[in-house]
Amino acid sequence: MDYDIPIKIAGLNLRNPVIVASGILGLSQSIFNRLYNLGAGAIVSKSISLLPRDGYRNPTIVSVDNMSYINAVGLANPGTESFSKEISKNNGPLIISLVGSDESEFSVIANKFKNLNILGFELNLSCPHVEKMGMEIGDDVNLVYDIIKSIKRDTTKPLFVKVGLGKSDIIEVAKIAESAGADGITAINTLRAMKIDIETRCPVLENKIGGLSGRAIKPLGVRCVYELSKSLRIPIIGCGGIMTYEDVIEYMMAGASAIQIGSLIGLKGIYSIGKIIRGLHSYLEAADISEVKEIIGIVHR
Amino acid sequence: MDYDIPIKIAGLNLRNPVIVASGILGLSQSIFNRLYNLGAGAIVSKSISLLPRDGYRNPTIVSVDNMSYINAVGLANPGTESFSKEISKNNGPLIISLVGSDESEFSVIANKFKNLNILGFELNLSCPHVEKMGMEIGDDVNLVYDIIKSIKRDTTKPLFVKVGLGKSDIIEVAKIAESAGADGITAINTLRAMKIDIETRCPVLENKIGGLSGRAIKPLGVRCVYELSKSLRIPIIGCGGIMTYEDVIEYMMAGASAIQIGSLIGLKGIYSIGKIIRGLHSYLEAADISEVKEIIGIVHR
Amino acid sequence: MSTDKNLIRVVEIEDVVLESPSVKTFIFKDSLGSLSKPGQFFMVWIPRKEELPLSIMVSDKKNHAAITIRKNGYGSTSLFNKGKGDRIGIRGPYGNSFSFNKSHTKIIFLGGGTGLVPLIRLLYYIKQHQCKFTFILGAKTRSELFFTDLISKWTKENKIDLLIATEDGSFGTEGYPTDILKDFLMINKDIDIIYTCGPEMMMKKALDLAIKNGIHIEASIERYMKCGIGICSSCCINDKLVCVDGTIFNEIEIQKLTEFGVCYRNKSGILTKF
Amino acid sequence: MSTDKNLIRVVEIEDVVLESPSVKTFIFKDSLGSLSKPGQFFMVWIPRKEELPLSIMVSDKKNHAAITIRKNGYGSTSLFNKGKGDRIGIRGPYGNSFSFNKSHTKIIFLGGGTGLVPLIRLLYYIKQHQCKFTFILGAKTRSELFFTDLISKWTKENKIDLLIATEDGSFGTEGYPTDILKDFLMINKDIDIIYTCGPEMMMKKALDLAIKNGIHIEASIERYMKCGIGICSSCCINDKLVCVDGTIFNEIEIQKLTEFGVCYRNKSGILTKF
Ligand SMILES: Cc1cc2nc3c(=O)[nH]c(=O)nc-3n(C[C@H](O)[C@H](O)[C@H](O)COP(=O)(O)OP(=O)(O)OC[C@H]3O[C@@H](n4cnc5c(N)ncnc54)[C@H](O)[C@@H]3O)c2cc1C
Ligand SMILES: Cc1cc2nc3c(=O)[nH]c(=O)nc-3n(C[C@H](O)[C@H](O)[C@H](O)COP(=O)(O)OP(=O)(O)OC[C@H]3O[C@@H](n4cnc5c(N)ncnc54)[C@H](O)[C@@H]3O)c2cc1C
Ligand SMILES: Cc1cc2nc3c(=O)[nH]c(=O)nc-3n(C[C@H](O)[C@H](O)[C@H](O)COP(=O)(O)O)c2cc1C
Ligand SMILES: Cc1cc2nc3c(=O)[nH]c(=O)nc-3n(C[C@H](O)[C@H](O)[C@H](O)COP(=O)(O)O)c2cc1C
Ligand code: FES
Ligand code: FES
Repeated sequence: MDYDIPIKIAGLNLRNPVIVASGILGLSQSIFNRLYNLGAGAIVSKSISLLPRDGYRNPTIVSVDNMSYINAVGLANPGTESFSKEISKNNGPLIISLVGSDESEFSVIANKFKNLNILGFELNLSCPHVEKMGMEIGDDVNLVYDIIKSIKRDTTKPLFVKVGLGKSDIIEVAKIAESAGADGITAINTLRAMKIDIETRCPVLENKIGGLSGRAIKPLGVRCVYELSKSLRIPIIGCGGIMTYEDVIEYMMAGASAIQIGSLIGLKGIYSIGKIIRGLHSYLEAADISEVKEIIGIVHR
Repeated sequence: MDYDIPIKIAGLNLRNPVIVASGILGLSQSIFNRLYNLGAGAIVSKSISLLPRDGYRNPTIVSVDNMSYINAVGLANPGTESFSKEISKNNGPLIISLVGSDESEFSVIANKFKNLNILGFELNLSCPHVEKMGMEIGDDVNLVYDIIKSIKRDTTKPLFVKVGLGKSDIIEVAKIAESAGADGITAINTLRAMKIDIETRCPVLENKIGGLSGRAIKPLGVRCVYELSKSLRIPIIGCGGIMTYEDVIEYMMAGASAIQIGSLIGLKGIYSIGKIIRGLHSYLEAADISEVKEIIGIVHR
Repeated sequence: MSTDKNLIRVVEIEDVVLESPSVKTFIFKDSLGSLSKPGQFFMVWIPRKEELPLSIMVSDKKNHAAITIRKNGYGSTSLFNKGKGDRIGIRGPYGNSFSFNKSHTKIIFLGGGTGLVPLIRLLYYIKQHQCKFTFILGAKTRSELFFTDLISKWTKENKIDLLIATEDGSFGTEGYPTDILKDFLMINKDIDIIYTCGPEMMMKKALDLAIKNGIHIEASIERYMKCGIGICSSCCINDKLVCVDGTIFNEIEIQKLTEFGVCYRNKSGILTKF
Repeated sequence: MSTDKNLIRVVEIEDVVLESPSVKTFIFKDSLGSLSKPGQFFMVWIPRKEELPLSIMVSDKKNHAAITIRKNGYGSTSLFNKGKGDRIGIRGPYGNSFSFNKSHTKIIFLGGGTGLVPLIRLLYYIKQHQCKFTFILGAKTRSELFFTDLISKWTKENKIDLLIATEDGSFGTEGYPTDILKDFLMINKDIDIIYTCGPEMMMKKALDLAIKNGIHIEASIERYMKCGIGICSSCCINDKLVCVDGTIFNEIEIQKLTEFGVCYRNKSGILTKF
């Protein structure tokens, strides 16, 4: 199995459209290599901030029924300095996810990474559980514009902007991102959610509120990709609740050029990456589709 | 079984906190009577517009896995004239849900209903799939303010405002509603979502996009109620994905004074209303809670 | 494969039978449907067009189910125009079913149009019992008759009388099937039960006759359906939801339904006179 | 009740055993945990405080499980302070387990501190086999020794030698348990396998000794854990996820783990030297 379902997105050639989402096994070069060997078309790192972050105290990740999770990891990450060392010898298809609170911070981070052997960047505008980072920035469209402009000044590598369902209009934010020079949009991130344990009468997550991922959000992700692909010219990476190759097809038919998987890996393990790619392969063969791009956005036609 | 778990909300005395949500069996007086006889603490009618609406063509309601639905009924309803006749002899705990596109429309509708024997009104600001109604209004905070003000001028009956997760900040909208005189907030409505059938390569709903309800949205609803109850003084009716009495408790602990059920009725039938009330009853007894209000918002303490 | 009957299953039409110029039966593989009880229905999705409630027809093939559609408006015509190899979606089976009491030995079926479908399925299931079956069937005119060959085939092996009324008299008795029923009940005093499905006015007349003659009756009621699962109330008749409480009601139940034969709810939910 | 082991189950502590001034065992009802294999762990939620990975201890009660906690920082102390009737949440069992090969007859357990927990569970499961078991156990000082009574009880019925080292010599041999291991291996040449859990430096020494002596070894590795289900990578060692690929690794696997005994990832994910 060579995992070959070649796609082209934002100028990048990926061997297949299945990308490991940010925050999922996203901290270690050895793990990146393993993910690649198991089939991943590309891998997005954990969102990296300027300085290291310990994140929140446990519980940080809680299962809710129906193959879904609520997490409030709190963007724990080794920070730019340490992580740039971690991946200094990278030669796999790695995308670095960036998180920060203002233009200058992003500039420092981007500059640190831009000369490494990586595919490009993903800007995390949509982490729903960390104040002054992620979502709160994503809700300020002027700031979004400036940050993207500045990152694009610093690097020629493709920049994906990851949007979510927060307090603002996802389509408006994505359009701003496009106009500021983003090369692609990743949609969607997790949604602010909560679980209370009624026996002990308290929220389960230490941070109380976290982000909902997994099966539960798939119909929301598909809808966002559908609507975004109507309004944008840049390509879209679909994300949210993908558990099977059928889900991949659904996202692609809605308009996604590639997809990301997250919760699936917690539910079905690391080998589910290869499984989903093999499933995709068989499907395309059976349906006599020679290039996956034939089905991208097919429901719009 | 007398279904008695008395609560007081926005000046209303309900025999129990389990309310049938808008759009769920919400069209017929005979059905309202049946729902009442089966235990419902109150019943919200289908959202009524000034003129009758046929709604969208089928499919209008589609099951997605995990006890969830996506619907785009298109606010089909008999209109104000016809519906006011339908309920002219009502003497059950009925709340009329209102939908419209501007102040004057709401005024006509409210005036038509205000002298009937009903508990009050729920303003639907959050229907996610009908243009120029529901959500689109909910996203315009000035309009929200004016509409509520005008309805409150027309009637002294309690007015609940139903909010959802759309393009704007749910907390901001709810605060505006409170400041305009709303007596309570219902949260949440369905979320814009989509399902594509990959075999026939087309969206399943005739309207393509609909609203996600059911199990999938429970962690979102609980979070909204939790956050809203932190920012508001008026009571909150929790709604979204309630399937068991444990879910009712979870919403109440998050801050809901009462709750609404919707999808549950599709999944488990009309007798699930009584079941959930009996479950609640046993729980309160076992936990030695004499008044349900003891647990409302307990996680905030 | 999922076994949640509420998730749409896309099936491929394997066979098409042209029952009359405007009526077709489609056969497709579906195990859930093949096990459905007589009187149950599917919600049938015609991709990009409509979703319609349709009674489940009989299929001889193992693990197969069938539906019979009469070409009428937008949705039914879209479906009618489908052919072998085309794909449609189905969910269900939904609704309750006709009951069969083994002590009943004299049984009447009364149907018209596509209302025949659930009756045919019922007959198929109970025909081997030692009963006397009378099948009364109505149509506007001869060319709109269908299923008569099917029933005739079965009459050879079982005790089935087939009586036909056409409004224009082009076949069988001139008039309505309820005229036949009325006459039949005058002569045959020991009928146990009438099963009926078809135009509501026909069923209403049958109900009156049944009550007058002290005969049980079960009628399958049709209302506008959206969800099929008892959540939208578009199908309500008085305090009953036809999709889950019905579609089949007996004489005791129907007598409480003051809207039966009088009014129905239109698409917007307005109570409308027939 | 749900059987998804990943959903937190709130349980009530039924019994508490004070193993040492700073170590307690809690026993509670939990069927999933009672069936766990030796070496597996729970994620244990201390409401409003923390969630910690804890090895599953032995409980004699049917359908019950147990955990043993050493009071240390915030989370462990919060748990330590719980008592009978208090409620905690658990999910799991997670991780792989020690393997037991019936052809192995000479077996060493090497543990220290709460690393003893999975070894005790393993011993409990295999003690009735006709093997010679040697249990080497280390602690800082006499008062920090625990589980010795438990093991001693078993030595009466089974062939178990219990060897103890304390760093200050207040009980047993003075020094580290690995010192005992080293001496033991000089005399006993036919050991089949060493099972070990405890401080990584201890396990590293044991690994070196095992390799030198051509003995199999299985070690339970500890890393910072958040999810316990292989999604967050906080527990990674080289390209392995301790929570799902481990916690138990054999000599072949460990030898590829260049980070073993050298460095670990701290809470932020920075690779840090021991
Ligand atoms: C339980 C049940 C079983 C049925 N079984 C059959 C069957 O086996 N064969 C068959 O041909 N027809 C059957 N019908 C009728 C069928 O569902 C359609 O109503 C009919 O085919 C007309 O469709 P249309 O697209 O031509 O309607 P349109 O031209 O769109 O409308 C004409 C009329 O059809 C009815 N109708 C349309 N959509 C629906 C709907 N979703 N639910 C109920 N009525 C609707 C309404 O009365 C409407 O006024 C059944 C109906 C019900 C409720
Ligand atoms: C698989 C496994 C099984 C374990 N079994 C036991 C056991 O049976 N009994 C027992 O007492 N301890 C056990 N531990 C250790 C336990 O999880 C805690 O690390 C320990 O109790 C210290 O907690 P604390 O609250 O005092 O830590 P803190 O004071 O908060 O931190 C001290 C150190 O504890 C460690 N630690 C804290 N949280 C975690 C975490 N979530 N995951 C891993 N390490 C952490 C870190 O090294 C940290 O630097 C086990 C650990 C693992 C990984
Ligand atoms: C434990 C966990 C950690 C995550 N961390 C990040 C992160 O650091 N940055 C980010 O952009 N998204 C993060 N996400 C969101 C995922 O990348 C993804 O958008 C989301 O989980 C939806 O996809 P899924 O339903 O396939 O899991 C995280 C998700 C999970 C479950
Ligand atoms: C078929 C259907 C129709 C609905 N119609 C309305 C409506 O007219 N007005 C409204 O405010 N909410 C409507 N809703 C939303 C519900 O009232 C409720 O907010 C939502 O379904 C979430 O609750 P649930 O998860 O318990 O179903 C509808 C929901 C469904 C499933
Ligand atoms: S069709 Fe919706 S309730 Fe019957
Ligand atoms: S603890 Fe998260 S991957 Fe192991």
